[in-house]
Parts: sequence; C-alpha cells; structure tokens
Amino acid sequence: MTQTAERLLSYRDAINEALRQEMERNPDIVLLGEDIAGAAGRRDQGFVDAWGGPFRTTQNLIQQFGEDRVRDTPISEAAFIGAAIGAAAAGMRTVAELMYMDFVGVCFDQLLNNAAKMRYMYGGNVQLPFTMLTRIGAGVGSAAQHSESLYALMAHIPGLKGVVPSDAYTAKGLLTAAMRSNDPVIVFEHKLLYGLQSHVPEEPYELEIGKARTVREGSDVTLVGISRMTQVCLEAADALAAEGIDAEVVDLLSVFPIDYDHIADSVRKTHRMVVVDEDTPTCSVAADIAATVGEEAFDYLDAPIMRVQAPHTPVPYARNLELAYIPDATRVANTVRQQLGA
Amino acid sequence: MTQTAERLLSYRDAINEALRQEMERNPDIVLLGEDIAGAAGRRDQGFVDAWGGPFRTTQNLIQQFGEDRVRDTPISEAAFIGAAIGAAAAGMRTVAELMYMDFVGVCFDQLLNNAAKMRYMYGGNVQLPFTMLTRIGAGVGSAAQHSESLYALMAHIPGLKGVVPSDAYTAKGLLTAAMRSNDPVIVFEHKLLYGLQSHVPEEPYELEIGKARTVREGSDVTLVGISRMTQVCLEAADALAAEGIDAEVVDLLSVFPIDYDHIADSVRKTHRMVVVDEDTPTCSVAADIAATVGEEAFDYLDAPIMRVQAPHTPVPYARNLELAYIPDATRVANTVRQQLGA
Amino acid sequence: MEITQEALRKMFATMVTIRNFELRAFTEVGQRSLRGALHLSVGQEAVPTGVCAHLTDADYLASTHRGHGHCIAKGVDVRGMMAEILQRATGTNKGKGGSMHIADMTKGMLGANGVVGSSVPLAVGAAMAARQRGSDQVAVAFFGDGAINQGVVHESMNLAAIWKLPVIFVCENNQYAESTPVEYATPIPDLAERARGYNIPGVVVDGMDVFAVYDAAGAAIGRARAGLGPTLLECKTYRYYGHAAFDNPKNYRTTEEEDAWKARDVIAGFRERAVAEGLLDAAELDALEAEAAQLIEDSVRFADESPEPDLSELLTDVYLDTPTNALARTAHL
Amino acid sequence: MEITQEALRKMFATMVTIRNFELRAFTEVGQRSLRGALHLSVGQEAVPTGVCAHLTDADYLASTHRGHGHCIAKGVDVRGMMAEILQRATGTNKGKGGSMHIADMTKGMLGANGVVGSSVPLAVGAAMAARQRGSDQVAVAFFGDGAINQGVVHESMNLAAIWKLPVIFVCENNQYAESTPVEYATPIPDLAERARGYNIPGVVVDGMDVFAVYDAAGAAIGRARAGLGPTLLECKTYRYYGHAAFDNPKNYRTTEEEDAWKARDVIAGFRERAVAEGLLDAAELDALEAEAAQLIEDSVRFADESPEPDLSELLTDVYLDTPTNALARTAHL
Ligand SMILES: Cc1ncc(C[n+]2csc(CCOP(=O)(O)OP(=O)(O)O)c2C)c(N)n1
Ligand SMILES: Cc1ncc(C[n+]2csc(CCOP(=O)(O)OP(=O)(O)O)c2C)c(N)n1
Ligand SMILES: [Mg+2]
Ligand SMILES: [Mg+2]
Repeated sequence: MTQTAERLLSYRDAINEALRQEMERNPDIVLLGEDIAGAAGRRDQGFVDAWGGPFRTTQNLIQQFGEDRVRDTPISEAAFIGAAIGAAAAGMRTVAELMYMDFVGVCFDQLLNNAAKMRYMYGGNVQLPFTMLTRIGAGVGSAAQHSESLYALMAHIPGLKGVVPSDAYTAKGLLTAAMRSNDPVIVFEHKLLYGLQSHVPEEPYELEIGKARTVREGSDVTLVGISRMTQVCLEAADALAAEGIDAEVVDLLSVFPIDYDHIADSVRKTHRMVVVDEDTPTCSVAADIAATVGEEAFDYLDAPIMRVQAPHTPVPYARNLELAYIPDATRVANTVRQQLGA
Repeated sequence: MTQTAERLLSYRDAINEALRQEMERNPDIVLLGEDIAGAAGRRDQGFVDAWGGPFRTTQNLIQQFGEDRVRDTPISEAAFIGAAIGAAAAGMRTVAELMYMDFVGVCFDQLLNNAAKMRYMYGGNVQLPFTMLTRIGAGVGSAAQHSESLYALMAHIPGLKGVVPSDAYTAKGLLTAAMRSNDPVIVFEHKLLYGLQSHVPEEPYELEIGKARTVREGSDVTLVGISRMTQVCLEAADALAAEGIDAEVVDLLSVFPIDYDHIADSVRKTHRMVVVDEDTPTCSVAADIAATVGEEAFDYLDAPIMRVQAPHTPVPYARNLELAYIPDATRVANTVRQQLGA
Repeated sequence: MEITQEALRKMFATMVTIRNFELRAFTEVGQRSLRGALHLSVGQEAVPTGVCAHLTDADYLASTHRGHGHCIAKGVDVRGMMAEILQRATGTNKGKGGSMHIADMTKGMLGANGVVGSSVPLAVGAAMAARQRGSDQVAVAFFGDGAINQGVVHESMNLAAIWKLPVIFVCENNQYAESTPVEYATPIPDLAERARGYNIPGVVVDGMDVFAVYDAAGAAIGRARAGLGPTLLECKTYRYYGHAAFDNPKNYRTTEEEDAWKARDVIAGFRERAVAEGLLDAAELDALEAEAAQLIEDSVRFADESPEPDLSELLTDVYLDTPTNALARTAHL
Repeated sequence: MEITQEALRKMFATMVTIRNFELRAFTEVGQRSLRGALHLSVGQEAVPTGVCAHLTDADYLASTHRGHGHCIAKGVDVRGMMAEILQRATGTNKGKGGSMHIADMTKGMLGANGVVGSSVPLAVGAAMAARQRGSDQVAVAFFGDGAINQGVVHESMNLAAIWKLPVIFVCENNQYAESTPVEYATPIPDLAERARGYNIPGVVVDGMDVFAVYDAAGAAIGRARAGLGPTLLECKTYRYYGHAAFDNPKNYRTTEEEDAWKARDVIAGFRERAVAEGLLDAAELDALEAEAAQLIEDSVRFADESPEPDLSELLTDVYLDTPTNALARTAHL
C-alpha cells in the first residue's frame, strides 16, 4: 500500500472521503440535498444510491449511514436549507447541498436572514454548525444558469464564511474544517476540478478557514488565484518563468474571511499583484482584495494592482464564447506582461 | 406660484410625482407591491388607499389610475416580481416594489436568473422595461432584517442596473429614467431621506443612469458618497473646510453602471480619495470603486484610497450600537485627516 | 380535552401577561421615543397560550414579527424581553435584536423573525433534529394569514409531510396582512384547506377561544409526538390594534367588525366561563392579574436599572473565532 | 371536443417533429462532443402538442429545462432551434442560450428556463399583460412534478387565482425529478389536488393520450379566455430516457414500469386510433412523418452551414445602451 502522504485522490473523492470520515466520527451530522443518494424511497425495490449526487460526490454514503442521515429532498431549497439551519440551531450538525450556486436565489433569504444573522441578532444565543455545499464554475457548456461562481454574493454577507478549495488536498481539509465549525460555512466546489488528483492524507485533517497559502514562491509579481483560478495562475507562472518572470502564486482558499495579511505580505515582497477571479467583476472578491491590499500595501506597490476576471456578462453557451469568458493562463500572463510594462 | 426650478419637494413626494407623471404619460405602466395602496378589494366598503405604500411613496395613485394599474399583492415577492418581469417581456412596462431590500432573498432568483439574464441568454430576443423599487438604510431602529443596504449584491449581477438617489432632485430624475429604460433597473430609496427637501422641477425629466455628479468642488481630496452617504460627505466637507481642507464631493447615483471615469477624473485632480458606503464592506461598491479607480488613476494617487463603511456585521438594534454602525461625518472627516497625515 | 386547574391558571396568567406586556412595552417605547416597529398581538393571546400549554422547554417554537405572545407562552423571561425592547445589555439578546428578534434557545424559542414566512423551515429542521435523536420533542411554527402565500411555507409543509415530522403549523389568521384583507390575498374561505395538498390534517379553530385552541393543539401535538406527522391549524383571530404603531386600522376595516371580534375577547371570555363553570373563582383570577401586572412593572424597572449595551458589542456574535478587528478593517469606527 | 382533420394532422406532425428533433439533437451533440445538458422529453409529446393546439402566436408559453417540445409545439423555428443547440450564430438565440434557454418572443415563447419553477411567474405576468390590454390572450406555464414543490409555483398559482388571470398551469408529471420518484417527493397521489388550495379547477389528465390532453386543455383555455381564471392540469406522462445523457434510469426504475408506459406510446397510439377510426389514413401519416424527418435533416444542414457566433457577441445583449468595453474593463480579454 502506498504511503499516506503520497496517496493520490481526486477532488471528487476527497470530498466524498471528508464527508464519510466526519460522519463516522460524529453521529450528529446529517446530509441533505437533491439526489445526493437517488432513487429515494425505493430501497425495497432494490434501488439505492442511483445517483450518489449529481456529480457523484456523495456516493455510497447512504449505504453506510442510512436514509435518516443521508436525506434526499424534494426540489424545495428554501425549505430544506432552512431546515438544515433550524436543525443546526437545535443541536444537530447539518450539511446541505445546493446543486448549483446559480440556484442560490431560491433559498437566498434563508442564508441572508437566518444563517448569517441569527447569532448576532440573538445576542450570541445560538450555535450554527451548518455547512452548505455547492458548485461553481463555467466550462461545461451549461450556459447562463448553471455556470456562475457568485461567491462574492456570500462574501458580502456578514455572518457567513466561504471556502474555495483549489485541489483535492484543500478540498478535504477545508470541508472537514467546515463540518467542525459552529459558524455557517459555504463550500464552493468547482465543477472542472472534480477529476483533478493530488496527494491527500488518509486520516482526517483540517485546514484553517480564513487562511490563504502560497503555492509557488516568486519575487516579481504576486498572482492571487481563487478556486480553479489557482491552477490557471500556476500555468501562467510556468509560462512567465520561461521568460524570466518569477511569479509568486497565492491560493486564496477562503472568500470570507479573506486573508489580506498573507496577500499583503506577498505584495510587500513582489511589489506587484494580479488577482484572478472567475466570478463576475463588479463588487467581486478580486475587487475587494485589490482595494484592501491596495490600501494596506500602498507604499510597496510599483504598479497598479490588476485583475483578470470574467467580463460583466452572463455565461454564454457556445463553446468559443464560453472559452473567451473564462480567465485563462494566456490572459493572466498577458496582464502580467502589461503590468511589467513589457 | 413659485418658479418651477425653485419648487421644494421632499424625496418622498418626488418619488410619488415621478410615478404619477410617468403613469400619466404612458398607459402601459403598471405598479405592483404590498400595500402600495392598501385596503385591497374594499373600495365598495368605502376603503381605498389605506396605506399608500408602507412609506407613503405611492399614495393617491390608485385613485387616479385604478386597481388594474396599481395592484396590491399578497406577500409573494417571487411571484409578483417574477410576474412583473414576465409582463415586461410581454410588452407591458412594470414597476414592482420590494418593501425592504433585506427581503430580496425571497425573490432573488427572479432577479438573478430571469431579469438579469433573459436578454443575454435569449440572444437579444427580449425587452425588459422592468423597474424594481426598494428601500435601504439603517437608522430607524429596525434591527438586522429591515436595515441593510445590500446594493452591492445587485451590482455584482450582470444584466441589472441600480440607482441610488441621494436627494429629491435625483430621485425624480433617476426614477423617471428607470421607468423609461428597457433594461431592468433597481431604484434604491433610502429610508432616512424621505423627508429631505430639495429643488425639483415640476415637469418630468431624466437623469442618465450610470452617471455620477460632482456636488461640491474641491482640490484636496475626493469624497465619494453613495445614497445618503452623499449628505454625510457634504457634512464632512463642511467640517473639513473649517480646517482649511478642501474636499470635492462626488455623488455616485448609480451602483451599476459605475461612473469610474467621473471619479477617476476627480482623483486625478485631488490625488486622494475616500469612498463612503453604508453597505457592508466585503465585496462592496466602495471596494469596487477603490479597486478600479486605484488601478486607473494609480499614478495620480498621493495616498492610499480609503473607505468608510459599515462594519462587517448585521445591523444592531440598540440605538447606541446602530449609531456606531452607520458611517457619519465624524468618521469621514477623521479618515480624511488620517489620510492627509494630519 | 381535560384541563387541570393548574393548567387553567397558567393559561389565564399567560394571556394577561401577554396583553399587559405588550400594552406596557408600547407605552414605554412611545414615551422614550425609541424607534423600531413593535407589533402587538393583543386580541390574539388565546393562540400561543392554548398551543404552548402542551409544550415543555424541550419543544421548539419558531415565531414571527408579531412574536411577544409566542415568547411569553413558551416561557421566555419577561424581564429579559422588556429589557431587550428597551435596548438594554440585559435583554434576552443583549439589546441587539429587539422586538422582532427575541430568541432563547434554552427555552426552545428559535426566534421571532422579521421576514414573513422565513422562520417556518427552522421549525421543520428542529423537528427533524428531534426525530433524529429519537426524542418525542415537537416543533411549532407560527405564521400569519399573509405568510401562507409565501413559497417557503408551502415547501415547508410538503417537506414535513413527506418526512412525517413532528411539526405543528399554526396559521394565526388575524384577517389582515398589514392593510391587506385575507379575502383579497387568498381565494379560499378557510386557509386550513391547504393542508389537503400535503395530505395532512387541516383544522379550522376558533382562535378567540383558548379552550378550542387547547383542544385542537393537544390533538395535533399528540399526533406529532406519536410519530404521525404534521398538522395545519388555522386559528381565526383578530389583532385589536394596527399592524404597528403608525397604522390606523380604521382606514381599512369597520368599527362594527372590530366590535364584533372584541365582543368575543378571550380574556373577558375566559374569566366569564371559568367563573360560570366554577373552574376558577374570581378572586383567583384577580390575583393572577395582579401578579402579571407586578411582573410587567418589575420588568420595566429591571430594564431601567440595566445599562445599554457596551459599544464593543457592535462587533461580537458575528463569528465565533474571527478577530473583531477584522470586521472593522474598513469601517474607521 | 371536436377536432378538425387539419388539427389532427398538425398534432401528429408536431409530435413526430418533437421526437425526431430530440433524438437527432441528442445524436449530433454526442457525435460532436458538445458539452451541456440536453433534456429529452421523448414520451411526453402529447402534452405540449395537445395544449398548444389551442394557442396562437399571440398566446404566451413559459417553459422548463425540458423545453424542446414546448418550443416546437408553440411554433418556434426548428432550424433555429437545431442551430442554437449546435452553437451557431443563426440559432434562435445566437448560440448564446443553448437547449435550456430557447426563446422567441415573436412566437410568445417566453423561454425555456434552467431553474426549476423559475419561469412559472413569467407566465402569470404575461397573462396579466394580456388582461391589461383587454385581449383574450392566454399564458401557459409548463412545469414538472418536481417543480410543484418549489415555493414560487405555489405563489404563482395563488396570484393567478386571486386576480383571475388567464393562465393554464400544466404540470407534466413524468413520475420523476431527476432520480427522485414523485411518490417520495409529494404525499398525494394526484398533484392536481393542490388546485383546491387556490379554489381553481384541478384536472388529472392522461398525458399519454393527445386527445385527452386536447380536450382538457381546450376546456381550461376556454375558461381562461372567457375571463374565468386559471386551471391546473396534471398530465400524467413518462420520460423514456434518462434525466439527461449521463443518467441511466435503470438505476431507479424497473423495466416493467418502463414497458408499461411505452406500451401506451402516444405516437403509435395516435396512428392506430386515427387509422382505426378513419380520421386520417396511413399514407397521410407516413407523409407527415417523412416531412418531419426532412425538416430535421434540413435543420442539421442549416446549422452545419451556419457560422459559430462572432466573439464580439460575448459582450452584447447584456444592456441596451452600455458600451461593451465597460463590461470588460477588468477582464483583460
Ligand atoms: C418577505 C417579507 N415581505 C414583506 C414583509 C413586510 N411585512 C411585515 S409583516 C407583514 C404582514 C404579515 O401578515 P401576516 O402573515 O398575516 O402576519 P400578521 O402581521 O397579521 O401577524 C408584511 C407584509 C416582510 N416582513 N417580509
Ligand atoms: C431550483 C433548482 N433546483 C434544482 C435544479 C436541478 N434540477 C434540474 S431538473 C431537476 C428535476 C426537475 O424535475 P421535474 O420538475 O419533475 O421536471 P422533469 O425533469 O421531470 O421534466 C432538478 C432537480 C434546478 N435546475 N433548479
Ligand atoms: Mg395576519
Ligand atoms: Mg418530472
């Protein structure tokens, strides 16, 4: 058997493993969502776990934990996500899946007015061990209503936390941390990352929510990546390295709290920054980072902070348009070159 | 009778007048909302217009335009705001009121996935003359669920436009422009401004959506105000003037599109900027302006762009906490002093 | 259903406490020029009282913007409630929530809630938690005749029905949502009819009669505890005052209508019936009223003697572990 | 209800066009390795066909993620639809929307929609517009058995009911929402039962019989045009294929169940009945089938001959008047 530290696991399997291990450890955890198992109510006909989740991140869990802890739901996001929040307030630990982030509008009130505000408006009189899983990202040809990222909407809301794992290792660690937290945490899975493999320890571990990490050291410019954009930044850094430009890459990992200090430290070293964000640009996480780090590291900046973002448009369907929509390594590298005045 | 240009009108009455004049001009306009008239269905019992809107902005309209054009609705925001969008697509011109912006969560999907995206995902095959009225702002002791501003959520969504009138004059002009637009526009009324009077022409007029205005010229620092914060900036500018600090005040007026050029021009003159925003700070309009103008006017900046915002918390109930929550002239003036190194 | 004398006393005390509390809070808020909406449930006291008579602290309750009655009936400390409304650090919620957000998890009180319909799924979740841990706890969701047209209420009833959760949906049909009459907003005479769409019992209850509420709620709660699933109770009742302070209900309803409902006032009616049927005597009832009046008096004094919240509270209770200065990074407080 | 021969021909043509279109689109999308979900309504053709037989271009229709049948029955150009799915500039929506967002306002087609339940209030609004202008136009909202548990669907039915709007709510109960059986997600055997909660007619319809759908829809649409308000039709039907390409329905349903439904296939059934009753003869039906096949063939050729969207289209159609460069300010395209 391979060494733990060397074991390769996909992002999808890392999520599945985090759920399984935490549910084993803690009998209070309940999972809710649409088709997270599938064939609901038909075990007696020999059908169970028909889907294992729309992207198979929850497969095999119902076999191990049963219908009461792995609950398929009707298409009633406001009710079942609200119920997950209520159950958390009543002493359970709940994980609810919103199939796509684009659907957040149908349950937005529950997140905005209950999950985010209950503790504050109740003067501390409640714990909310509630995690919401959802998925983001364009690139699968699913057009305007199944491709957005929109984590900036959640980051804007005081009381919520949000994590954006960029590979299998961070997916397991952040999801585990989310499930152990008594604050509401939203975990944004990126659809294009499910197949990506990385080294993932077998034992459970937590990554601290609110901490960024440096995934590549460099001295000329800081690239900040969010979710899959971290992979894009690494690709761009490789391309730039070939030209003698040494880029540092910071993987944001949390969209709230945002680890401004980590980023600012990097910028104080490199004196330049490009933030890469697949979300729409206006009032985005990238804009927020540019504003805050732009203020706090102002004296260290040799060039304006730049952003590579999606355009301020919905996501188009046709492949050529969709490819133009998503920030890629070419756009990132070009922006760095422009910033360096090359 | 007073001269047109000198006529004083309150913000509330300016909104009412804009609605009335546009509805007179254009028989296709229909108004929908909860208690926008009141006593729905009881005209035959002698009751009509019992409320005229929760803040009396729609009063007397039902008498003039009748039940079909001024429709009280059940508490079903997703349905009636969705219906207003559908009716707009079907050739009507609709104005729907969401009583408080804090409630946007119950109809968020209709704004995010229909109003904002229909034209794009339909390849241009639809017009959407739909206006949503809503109200924002803390300061009325209504706590966490009736006090937020949250316009940044809407600004983040491609396809929506948003205006934030800061006085009666801009309220009438922007609302009129919204009602004449074939794009979906959200009009954010500030609760604390309803009583504020200013000079308002009697005849209908439009203010261009997406344009900021300079309300005070100055040379030392640019203050950018959003909605009521423009009044706060003017107050701060007065205080600073007494110390010999000459502040320019820009009134944003639109939160999408944002008039970056206007602001950047001001900053190129003053070399300093403070953005004042009552909305919560993370991924806010203030952060967006700081990031974009910080990039585009980088070479002109003598100091980091600073922001005066609400803290990243829900709105508290107790008066002393609520007052501490809302940015005021003292906080703005102190920030300017800090920026000037005084 | 049988009621013990003890229960009768408790119900009467609860009703007079609710009424006194609200009228006094209204006066105090007005005299102190505190802002913020206060929604009085005066006239509707029978509903929370009759329902909560069957509950213990272990059971759950989700409430609305008109929640004082629910809180008091569920046993939330009245002094803390008054202090909350009067913006004191000793309030149930440190003065940070106010009238619309009173909550106390130790009493199973999941919170008053200012967004119509929004708290209903919280009760469904609490009931799911109860089932999960194998207890016989139940959860009650109160909501209004206006709220029944909110999507989430519909979704919640369906969810509770398919999972047979121990939830009691109590629709307080007080005839109005703000100034909108129920007969305008819904096309059916009895809102309880909607229960059929979820294959659960739907019961129309006289919400001006605490005995009727007690009986109907007892049956529904019994069903729920026995694992038979949810019930929808429509309690027909009336709010005597406006939607909130600014509202004059004379603008949308007749005096005759008001008088007809007030003629069936639950507190007067209870007294009459209790005495007539020899359940409780007048002196006992007087004593209970005096006690309630004293409790309210105490609660105002308690609030008056309490400090306002410390300014540092602005930044607490958002997250458990995020440093508060991180929350004010750009606020320049 | 009487049906003209012309109408019969049209209905048969519509059904075979829908089926051919979907099967061909499925093949083409697969062969070209285009991504994106394609939801086939094969098996359900009777429903849009029987309903839309009563509509003109002036009437409105709001559709779902499974919308090809609705579009075709409503008269949207089949070539444009194929081009849309195959990502061409000549698509109904310039290739920017794809299968899930086909719309054509000139046909009253308010759009397919990828968010479950989301399009239903759009139909309510279109119906309101019709009433406002005093026309006898109607609006049809199609949605699934899964969608009926979405809050907005409930709200929409209530709104249409109290305003007596000319909306026909057509619930296509194809027994599943993705892999979730309807009997798990809803606690009632007939979803039409929910109509009672809005005091509107609720009718269970055999969705595998286009004559039955035609009759029930005719009555409902007649009521709507006459100003009598909305109707809820529950059409019981079946999707023959998976939810989308990746889904194998054998994982949640039996072959016997599938076979039982397919034995009642609407196209085969129609042919049989039309010939048996002498309504249309076999040669005529063959000709209609051939025509449909030709149309689909043409549509693929049309798409093949069309260019992909110009890259500049990325930034158009967001706003009417905002300069496109303002939309790409930080994109560094
Ligand atoms: C989602 C939402 N829409 C609108 C409001 C404004 N509002 C507060 S109370 C109320 C009426 C509620 O009526 P009902 O449910 O009958 O309760 P009642 O006030 O009669 O107790 C409305 C419309 C709100 N708080 N939330
Ligand atoms: C709000 C929302 N939740 C979940 C989904 C994912 N989803 C797409 S189709 C579907 C099932 C819909 O079932 P039904 O309404 O019966 O329509 P059918 O697919 O059977 O035609 C689901 C859950 C979605 N698109 N929107
Ligand atoms: Mg009411
Ligand atoms: Mg279905």
